Amino acid sequence: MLIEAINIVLLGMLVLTAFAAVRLHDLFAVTMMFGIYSLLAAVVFVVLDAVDVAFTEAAVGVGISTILMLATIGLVGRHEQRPAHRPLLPLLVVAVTGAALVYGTLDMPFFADPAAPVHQHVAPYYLGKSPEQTGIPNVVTSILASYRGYDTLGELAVIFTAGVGVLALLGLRRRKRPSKERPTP
Amino acid sequence: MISAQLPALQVVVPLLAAPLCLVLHRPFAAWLLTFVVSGISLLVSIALLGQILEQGVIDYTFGGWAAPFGIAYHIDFANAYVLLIVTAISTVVSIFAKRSVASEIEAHSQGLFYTAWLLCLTGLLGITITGDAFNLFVFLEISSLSSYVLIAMGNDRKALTAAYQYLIMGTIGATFILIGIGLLYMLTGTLNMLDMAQRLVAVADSRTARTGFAFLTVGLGLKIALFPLHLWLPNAYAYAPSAVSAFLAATATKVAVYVLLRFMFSVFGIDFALGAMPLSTMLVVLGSIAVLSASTVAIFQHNLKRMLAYSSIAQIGYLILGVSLATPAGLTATLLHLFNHALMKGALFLALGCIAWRLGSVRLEDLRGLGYRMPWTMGVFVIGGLSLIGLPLTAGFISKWYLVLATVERGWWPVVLVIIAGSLLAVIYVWRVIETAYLGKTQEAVSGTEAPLSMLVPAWLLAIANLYFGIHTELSVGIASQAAMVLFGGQP
Amino acid sequence: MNVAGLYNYWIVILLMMTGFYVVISSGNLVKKIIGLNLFQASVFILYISMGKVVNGAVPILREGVTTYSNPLPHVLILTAIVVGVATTALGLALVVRIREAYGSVEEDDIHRQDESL
Amino acid sequence: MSDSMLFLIVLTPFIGAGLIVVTGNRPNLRETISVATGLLLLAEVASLVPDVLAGETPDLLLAIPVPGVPLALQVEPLGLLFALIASSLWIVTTIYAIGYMRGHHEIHQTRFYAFFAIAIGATMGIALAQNLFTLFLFYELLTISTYPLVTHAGTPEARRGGRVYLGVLMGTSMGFLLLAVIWTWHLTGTTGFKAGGILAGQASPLVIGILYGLFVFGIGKAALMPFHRWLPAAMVAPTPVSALLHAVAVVKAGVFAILKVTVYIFGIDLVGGSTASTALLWMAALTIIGASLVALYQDNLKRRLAYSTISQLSYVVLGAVLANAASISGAAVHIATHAVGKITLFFCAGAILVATHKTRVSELDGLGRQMPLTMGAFLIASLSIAGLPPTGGLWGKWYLALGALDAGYGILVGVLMLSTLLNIAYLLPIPLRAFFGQSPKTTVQFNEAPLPCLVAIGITTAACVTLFFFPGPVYQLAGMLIP
Amino acid sequence: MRDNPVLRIVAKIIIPVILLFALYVQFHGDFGPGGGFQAGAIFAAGFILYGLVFGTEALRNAIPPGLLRFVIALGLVLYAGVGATTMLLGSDYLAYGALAHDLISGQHLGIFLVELGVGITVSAVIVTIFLAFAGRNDP
Repeated sequence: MLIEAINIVLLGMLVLTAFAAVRLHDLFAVTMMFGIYSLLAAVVFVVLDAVDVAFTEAAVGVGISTILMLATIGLVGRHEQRPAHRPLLPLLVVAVTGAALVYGTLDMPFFADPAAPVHQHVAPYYLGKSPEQTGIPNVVTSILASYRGYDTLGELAVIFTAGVGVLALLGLRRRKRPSKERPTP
Repeated sequence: MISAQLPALQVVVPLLAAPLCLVLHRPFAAWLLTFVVSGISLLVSIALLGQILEQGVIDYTFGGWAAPFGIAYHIDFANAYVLLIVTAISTVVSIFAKRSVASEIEAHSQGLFYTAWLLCLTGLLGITITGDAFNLFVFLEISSLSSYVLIAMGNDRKALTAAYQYLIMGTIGATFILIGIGLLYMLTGTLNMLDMAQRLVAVADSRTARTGFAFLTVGLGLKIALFPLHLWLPNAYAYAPSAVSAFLAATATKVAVYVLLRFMFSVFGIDFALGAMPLSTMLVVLGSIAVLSASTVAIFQHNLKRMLAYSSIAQIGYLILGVSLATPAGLTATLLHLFNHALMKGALFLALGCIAWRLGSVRLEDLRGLGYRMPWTMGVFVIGGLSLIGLPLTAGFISKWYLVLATVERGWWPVVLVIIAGSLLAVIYVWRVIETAYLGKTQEAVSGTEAPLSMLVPAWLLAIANLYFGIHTELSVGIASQAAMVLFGGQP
Repeated sequence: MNVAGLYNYWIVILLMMTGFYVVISSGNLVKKIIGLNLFQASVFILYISMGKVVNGAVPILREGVTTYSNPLPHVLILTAIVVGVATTALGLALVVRIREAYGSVEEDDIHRQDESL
Repeated sequence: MSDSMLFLIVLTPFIGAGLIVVTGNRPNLRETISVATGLLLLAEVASLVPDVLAGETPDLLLAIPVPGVPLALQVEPLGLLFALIASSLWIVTTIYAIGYMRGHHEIHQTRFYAFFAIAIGATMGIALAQNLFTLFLFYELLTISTYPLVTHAGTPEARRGGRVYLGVLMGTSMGFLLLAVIWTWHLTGTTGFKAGGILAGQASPLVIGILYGLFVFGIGKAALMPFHRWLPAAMVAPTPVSALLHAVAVVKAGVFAILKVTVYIFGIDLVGGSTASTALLWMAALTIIGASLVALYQDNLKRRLAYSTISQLSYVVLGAVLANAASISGAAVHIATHAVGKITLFFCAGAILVATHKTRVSELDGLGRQMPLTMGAFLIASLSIAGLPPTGGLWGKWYLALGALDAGYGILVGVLMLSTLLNIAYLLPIPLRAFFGQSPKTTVQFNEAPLPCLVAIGITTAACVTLFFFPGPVYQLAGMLIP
Repeated sequence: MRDNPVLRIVAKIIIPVILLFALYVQFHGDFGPGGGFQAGAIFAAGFILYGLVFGTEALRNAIPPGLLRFVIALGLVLYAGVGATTMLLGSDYLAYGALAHDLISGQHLGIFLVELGVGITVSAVIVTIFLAFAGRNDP
């Protein structure tokens, strides 16, 4: 169970990073923590045989997202105001949500159990049929681009939307000091 | 041949139009494209409804892969009905948008505005039409992201904070939905809703299933703005561009309600959703609080768009009450109100859009004497308002008739009182406006004339629709009850 | 009952809730977005965990390998990651605009300014 | 033929309203149209009389908004009686209004005449409603179309009055009446008015009782206490409005609706037997006495008349709830006699206002010598309200008393007597002070009101007396209610 | 750092390599990990590096906004267009089989095209976002 051991270690490190992100108030450090978190997550994905996901998480989490956050911090300042009061309501909400999830796990198939329904119903079809139906050994790609290609079209539309949104909100023209929006009458 | 491809076209046409719109970039061209595409989608949805009337349900598979291995559309009365609502509203409002947007958004970002509009339409249609749980999530995000953009384009800086707040709550909701879908997938190994429903029967009585259902409900509750998850809605509707307020208020929450119904009735099944779980009681309580509290808050609003936003929260309360009855009659009432409320809120928001176009403000104080300066616009507002109150010969009355009747059948008298109290509160907040507009002392300084025809016509279209569907209800009631039966039938 | 097989999920839940907590407790608009990312990244781990099969291999078919891990969750998460980054970009763009309009990215300041108007 | 006539009757006033708006900028033409519409309407209504006397009840289906809940019209004796009263008095009032509005230099006169016509249209709809839904529809339409008339002046006071008016009327109708209608439909699967009622044997006595209560209080236009506040509030309206709508059309629509519900939904046997009826009887009796007492202390003439109306309306409610042949026809007759009497009083009040700008009873001393005609009419009308010969007011009370005795409520006869005394106490002093009181030293010479006003007053006063000698036609229609 | 010669030289050498690697990832996705999205991200990274080293102005001048909008749209149109084509060819939306005489080669062609579409739009969007944020930096 070497995998399991590695897994536990990695997850432990993830927990530490996450807690650090909560405690820290220097946004620059928080962003760094997030970068590390994504990197660790990517490693976890590799351990769990999800190389494509790992690749993407590395490119996005460690790359794009982190850069974006840094760019933003550069524009808006890096120091977070300490919350005046102890946030009890959020703690409660989180506790309840977490409890619900733990409750939900109790009837879950065990981790990595080959008998789990997910491994019985649809997935085997892909693993079995992909070669003769699409001629592509990387099943992830064949599902992504063919079996569930329509999802990927939607995903592309989401990216497109983000692009449109950023263009609408920030624009490409370099503008001098941005004029304040008209305040409410 | 074309008729066989309609389900795909319903979503793909606006999706393909969006990039074109981005390239066109010119305000007029972008608007024209949006209008035409909305119109085409409307025709498609009508054709789909026609097909369903003939042959019952329609199934469509993507990439030639049979469900559950590929992504499949499954269209029945329920979602064909919602498709019709969304496309119709988009068409009417897009006519209105031309002048309204021109006055509220700088020329160089109008192209982007309409692109976002088309994407939002795509998303809403995709959510409604799909039969695949994860595909639903993807299109949910398309519509969400584009609506954040649309809202943020309002010309008040509060629009930015409103959009941000919506983005945070909406994304939390989406993530909850993702968790819920994940748990369901874990139990059933499939993402196709039909397949899921069949395989869920065996494992329904498991803690995982209950948790999955709970997360889906909360996540959708955020999208529906179900009390107490409604905090994002008032500012979002109040500070978005007028056309966007009208479009989203009439469609976005409706679609979310539809999704909730789809999961409750078609995937989990009525017994699991409302029988085994204490959900029914919870919904009654939340719905009642929503109706009473939101209507009361609406009375004290001075920004009329904000007032209508709170009224929307109250109306969502009605929808939820109808669901909580867990009877075909109740469900019919909900679906019927889905449609009628789209009509009345659309009309009201368009009227406010005309007012904003003319006065640059929608604050109650500024409406003094407007009844004489903008008689046609105020006419729309009056009709919409009466429909909101639920007076006879308006669509609102039909909704209320069915809702009260369903409640009486169930013998839930306290709920009946809540509904009545709600409409009495509506009388108050609608009449505030009418009284100010017609009896308020006019300040001679501002000389106002009517809004342009391109804005009045769509507004009146909706106003007349309010009256038409208050008298001839074969269509609305007919389809709504059909859809309710389909949902009760269990299979989507 | 034997819960040894569930520890993995529980840790993931802990991670999710940490992210969720950051979103709803922090008053800083940027940190909220970071929290959102933590939250979603943890959900991704949940999905990927359910795809793992003991002694399974990377789902890239090749000779001599019989058991592969489940590729479907991988696909879903690939999509979800993209959706996530899109949301992040949009959210941060909003934050930048808010900063320009209000001169602050702290919820309390912004509320105060809106009240004062 | 007479089927389509029903639709014409409802439609005519609306067309009239349209024409009035079109010709708004030419007052003479506008008012000619107004009168012409009235005459046409009366002719149309009258054309139905033969059929109804022949025992026919023509009906007409307009639309079916909700399956099983049609929008339909039908004429029956009571409705015809009500339609006749309203349409004929409309003509008189229009003539009066011409004099009043001009003499008083009112603003927004076109709006006034237009909504007035719409209100009459709604009244016709109520009179000819074939089922509860149609009734409810026109009931609400009447409320809304009279709102602009009540708030005509646009002053803060008028707006306040308008809020009370709308609040009470819509609150009761939406809160109770609509619920009652839907509940009835739920119980019986129909909302149609049917001789003998539709609810018999459909529900437990308790439910019947609650339902009847919902109806009686839900029809707020009947101004049964404690839902009477809107009527005094409505007195901020111009006098013609108070005269026709708040002495005849609106309030009578209320009591008419109660009568109709009693006779055609519950059936008199059901109501007579129901437990709720006793409670309602006392509520009505209380209103009769209470409102009269309040009226005693009103110095504002119109407010005093308003409270008098509240008290008189409960006569009709009383008749309805007693639910026997005599009391029902007594109620029906009272609708007619009170209508002419009270409208005369309001006309006089308006005439005084136009001529002297006086609104308070205490200011009227000695006025009789300057406005003899007006005050004479006032005297006769007062007698009619009090129910004394030689005026028609007598008959309504007479049959009500009989009904009370038939139902074994001797004490109610006492109530009627007491209220008669109170009527005398709060009405007769007014003409008496006018004729014999000392006029204040300021010797300003007032003239009679404008001619149109006097003509109108003359007609209605004559009607008061005529009804004493020839109550036949009215009673004949009323008698047909309970075969 | 813009006037640091070493950096500029290194960048000049590295950027082409990055772009090449991106292309490799783009087209190798069928066999190993990788695909349009990752490729697009890497491809964009090349441009971003260019922008960081030679200044966003230079980058902005290199790609006019109109072109950027066009490229963003292009990828999506390509993807959706493939679907439309298969539809016109009489089979379901995105049923690649219709693109060629036999299923396998049809699948290959279709997947190649849609992955390309993904790559194009993703890279263009990322560059856009970078420019948009950077554009706010200028004093």
